[in-house]
Amino acid sequence: MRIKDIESRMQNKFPDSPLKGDDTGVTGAKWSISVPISGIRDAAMEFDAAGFFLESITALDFQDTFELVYHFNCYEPGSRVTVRMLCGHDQVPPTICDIFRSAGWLEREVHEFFGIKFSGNEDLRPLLLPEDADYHPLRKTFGRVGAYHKREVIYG
Amino acid sequence: MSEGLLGSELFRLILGLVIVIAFSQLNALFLVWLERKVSGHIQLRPGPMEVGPHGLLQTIADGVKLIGKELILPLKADKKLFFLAPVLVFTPVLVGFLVLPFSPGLIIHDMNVGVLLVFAFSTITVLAILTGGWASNNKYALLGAVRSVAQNVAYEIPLLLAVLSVVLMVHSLSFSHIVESQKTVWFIFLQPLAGLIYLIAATAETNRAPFDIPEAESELVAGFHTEYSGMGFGLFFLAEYTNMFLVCAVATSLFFGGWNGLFGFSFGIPGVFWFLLKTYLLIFVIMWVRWTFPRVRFDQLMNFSWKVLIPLSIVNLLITAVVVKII
Amino acid sequence: MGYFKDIFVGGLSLIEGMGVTVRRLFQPLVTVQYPRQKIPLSSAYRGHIELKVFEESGTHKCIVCLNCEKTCPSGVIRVQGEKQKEKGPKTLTNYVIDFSKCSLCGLCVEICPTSTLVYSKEYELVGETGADCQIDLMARLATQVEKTREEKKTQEIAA
Amino acid sequence: MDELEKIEADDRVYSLNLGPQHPSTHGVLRILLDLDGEYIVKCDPVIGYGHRGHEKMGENRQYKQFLPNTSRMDYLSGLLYNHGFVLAVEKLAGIKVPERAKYIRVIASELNRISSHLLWFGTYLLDIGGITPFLYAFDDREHILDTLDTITGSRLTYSYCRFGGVTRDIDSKFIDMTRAFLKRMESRWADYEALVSKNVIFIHRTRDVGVIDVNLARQYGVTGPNLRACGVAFDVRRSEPYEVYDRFDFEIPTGTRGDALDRYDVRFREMQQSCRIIEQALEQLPEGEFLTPKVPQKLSPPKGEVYTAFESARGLTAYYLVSDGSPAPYRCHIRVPSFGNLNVLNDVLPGTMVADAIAILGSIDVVIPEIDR
Repeated sequence: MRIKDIESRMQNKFPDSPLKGDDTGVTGAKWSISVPISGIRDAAMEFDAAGFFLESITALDFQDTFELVYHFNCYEPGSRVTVRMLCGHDQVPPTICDIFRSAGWLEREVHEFFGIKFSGNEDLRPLLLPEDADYHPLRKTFGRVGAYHKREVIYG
Repeated sequence: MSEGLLGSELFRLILGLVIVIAFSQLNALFLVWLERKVSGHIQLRPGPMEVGPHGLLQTIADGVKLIGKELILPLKADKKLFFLAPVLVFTPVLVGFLVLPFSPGLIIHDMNVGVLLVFAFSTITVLAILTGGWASNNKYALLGAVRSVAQNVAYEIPLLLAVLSVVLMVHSLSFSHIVESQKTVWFIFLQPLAGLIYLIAATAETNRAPFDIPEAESELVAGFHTEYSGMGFGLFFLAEYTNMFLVCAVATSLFFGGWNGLFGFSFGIPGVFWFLLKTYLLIFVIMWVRWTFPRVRFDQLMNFSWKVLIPLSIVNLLITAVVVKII
Repeated sequence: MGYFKDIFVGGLSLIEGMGVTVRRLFQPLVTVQYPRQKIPLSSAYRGHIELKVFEESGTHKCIVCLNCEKTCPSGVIRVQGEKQKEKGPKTLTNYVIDFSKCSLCGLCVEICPTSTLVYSKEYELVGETGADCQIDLMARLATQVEKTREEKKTQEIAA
Repeated sequence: MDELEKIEADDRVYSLNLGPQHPSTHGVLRILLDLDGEYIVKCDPVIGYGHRGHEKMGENRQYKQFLPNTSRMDYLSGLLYNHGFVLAVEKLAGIKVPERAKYIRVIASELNRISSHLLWFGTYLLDIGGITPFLYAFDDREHILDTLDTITGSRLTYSYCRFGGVTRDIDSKFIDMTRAFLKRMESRWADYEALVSKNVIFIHRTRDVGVIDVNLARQYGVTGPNLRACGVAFDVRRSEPYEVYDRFDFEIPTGTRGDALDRYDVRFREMQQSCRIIEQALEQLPEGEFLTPKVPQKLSPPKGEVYTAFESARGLTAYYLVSDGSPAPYRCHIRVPSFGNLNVLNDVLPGTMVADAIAILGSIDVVIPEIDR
C-alpha cells in the first residue's frame, strides 16, 4: 500500500502539518496536507520515491494569497492525495520540474494564468496563451470576475 | 520507297508521338476516374457521380479547373528548374509508349532494344522528382525528393533483374519478340517469382502506395510536389497515372503474354483488346493494393528491397540462366 | 528458415487484407447522395429553437418571463414584450435569436415554464453575414401558423 | 578541428515546422522538430492555438451554463466530459441521481467511448497511410452517432447529462439500435483484424516504435490507454468506480511493451470491453425516473471544493471545482489527460524518424482542443 507509505513519510517530514482526511469523498482525495513553500520540493521528492505521479497543479487566487494545489496519485485504487501550499502574491515558490517532468508544462500553465513564477524552472514561456502575452487571465483582477474573496471565506 | 512521305519512318514517328500524347492523356484522365471509382466502391461509397454519367467527365472538369488556377512560384525557388520538372517528368513516359507492342502491327517503332529503352528512360522520372523537390526550396519537398531518389535506386535493381530473367529466356530485348514467344504459355507461369518481383518493384518505381513515401501526404504534406499548384501539380499527377499504365503495359508484354490470348486461344478477340484488358486488370490490382494497405516506412522499404527482393531476384536469375543453358 | 517464414506469413496477411477490401466492392453502398437523397431526422433532433404553435389557441404561449434570455450561456436570445393593458400580462412582440452564437445546449427549452419553446427540425441553414444568422422567431411563427392551417385544410379535403 | 566538426554538426541539423497546418497534427498542434536527415534530434510541441479560456468562462457562469462548454473540450468524447462535469457538481451539491439515469449515462458514455476510439482507429490508419480502414471505422461510428442522435438530438456535442439525470429517457428504439450495433460489431472486429491488426506492414510500422516505459509514463503523468499499454492496469472506472461501473464485469486490457502497437491493441480491445459493459447495462437497466425533479434551476452548492476524476476516452480526466456558495464556481479547473500524454513526446520523439513521429503522435491519440482548453 503506497498510500500508507506516503502517509508515514509525510508525517515524518512535516510533523507540524496534520493530514486532513476526507471521508465523504467529495474532494476526491484520501487526505490533504498543507506544506510551507520551502517544503514543496521535499514533499514532491517523497511522492516520487513512493511511486506517485503528479496529476495536476493548479492555483486559486484569493485576496490575501495564492494557494497552489498539487494532486498526486498512484496506480492503486483510491490513492489520490492533495498537497496545498499557500503562496503570497509576491512570493516565488520553487519548481518541482526536475522531480516530476510533467511539472514543467503544468508550472508553465500556472505561471501564464496566474503570474506565479517558479524559481528554477528555466522555461516559463506562455504555453497556451500567445507568446507575447503579459496578462494573467485567471487572476481575479483580470476581466469579468464574479467574486474576489479572502481565503477564509471559503475554507474557514 | 514507293510509299513516299506517308510510309517514311519519320512520319510514322511523328504521327505516333501525336497519337501517344493524345492517348496517354485521355488514358490518364480515365485512370484517375477509375481510381476514384475503385477507391469509392472499396470504401462503400459511389465515388464521383455528378459530372457526366457516373462522373466520367469529372476528371476533365478537374483538369479544366487546374488549368484555370494560378501557378504559384514560391519565393526563393529556382524558377527554371521549378518549371522544368513537371515537363521533364513526362518525357520518359512518352518515350516508353513508342515501343509498346499493342498488337502485332500496332507498334510505333519496333526497336531491337525496346526493353532497354523503356527502363533507361524511366530513370529520368526520378531526376524530374529531384529537380522539382530541390527547386521548390521547401523542406518537405526536399525530403520527399531525397526519399524518392533512394527508393528508385533501390528498386530499379530488382526490377531490372526480374526483367533480365525474361530476356534471358527469349534472347532478345525486343518487345515483339518477347510477346511472340509467349504464344502458348505466358511467362508468368514460367517465371512467377520474377513476375511478382517486377510488380512490387514497379509499384515502388511509380511511387504508388504502399510505397508512396516520396509523397506520403500524412508525413510530408505532399512530398516533392508540395509547392506545385495548378497545372504544375496536374502534370505530376497525370504523369503518375501514365507511368502506371506504362509499367503495367510492360508487365503485360513481359509476363502476361501481351496481345496473345489465354493459352493460345484468342476467342476471336483482337490482340489489342487482349493487351488493354490485361493492362487494365493489372492497373486495377495496383489500385486495389493502394486502397488496402498502410504505407511502409522509409527504412523498411529499403530493407525490403535489399534484403528480400534483390537476393530473391538474383537467385531467380541464376536458376533461369542455368535452366536456359541446360535446355 | 525464419526468413522465409516471415515473408510467407507477411504475404499471407497482405492477401487476407486484400480479401477484406475486395469483398466490399460487391456490397451495397452506405452513403447517400445528399441533396437528392435525405435520411430521416431523429425525433429528438435539436435544431435552433422555435415557438410552438398550440392547436387550441393557434398561436404560442410565451408570457415574456425572460427565463430563456437569462439562462442562455451565450446571450443568444433577445425577447421583447409589452403590456397591452395597464395591469395585464405582457405579450410577446419580438423574439430574435443570434444563431451564430448558439451552442444548442437546450437550457432555454428546459426552463420555459409554458413549454412554448421547442427545437425546430431545420438543418439546412446558411448565412454569409452575421445578419443572416439572426433568426426572427415571430416572423417564423407566422409561416408556421400558415403552414399548419394549410395542412389542416388538405386534411379536411382528404377526409 | 573541433570547431570545424561543430560547424558541420550544426549544418547537419535543420529545423522542420510540423504544423499547425499539417495533415497529421490533428487540429492545431505545432511541433518544432530539429532534424538530422530524417532523424529527430529535438522536439518542442507548441500548443495553445485553440485556447478559448474555458476555465475563466467556468468562473463566470452558473454551473449549468458551463455544461455546453464541457463537451467542447474533448469534442470526440463530449458526452464523457458532460458526464464527468455533472458528477462533480452532483457531488458538490449533494444531488441524488436515480438508478435508471445512472445506467443511461453509462450506456451513452460507453457508446461515446467506442465512437471516440473508432475515430482514433480510423485517423491513426490514415496517419500511417491506410485510407480505407478510416472509412470503415467512420461507417461504424455513424451507427453510434445515429443511435445517440435518437436520445440526445445531437451528433457531436451532446449536452446530454443534467444535474440529477439526463435530458431524455431512452426508449425501445434506442435499445434496439444499440443491440443491433453490438451485433454488427461482432463481425467487424474480425474484419479489422484481417485488414489492420494482422497486416505485416502495419505491425512493422508500429512495433517497438515510440516506446513509453512505466517510469517515463509516471514521470509525465500519462494515463488512459497509453499507460495501460505499458502494462499498468490503471483505469478510473475500476480504481474509483463512479456511477454503476462496479456492477459490471469487464477487463482492463493492458500491453507489455508500451509501444505504438500495444497502444493500438489496448484501444482495440477496450472497444470490445465497452461493448461488454453496454450489453450488461442494457440487461440490468432498471425502470424509474431519468431525472430528479428536485434540482433547483439556480443551483448554489455549499462552500467547499470537489475533485472528481473519471475515465474519458483518453485517460484520467478530472474537474476541480471550488464553490463559494454562489451560483457560479469560484474556480473551475480541468485536468485533461492529453496534457501529459502529449508532454511525453518531448522524451519519446528524439531519435526516431519523421515517419515514426507521425505514427507515435497518432498512437498517443491527443485531442488538441482538450489541451488548449
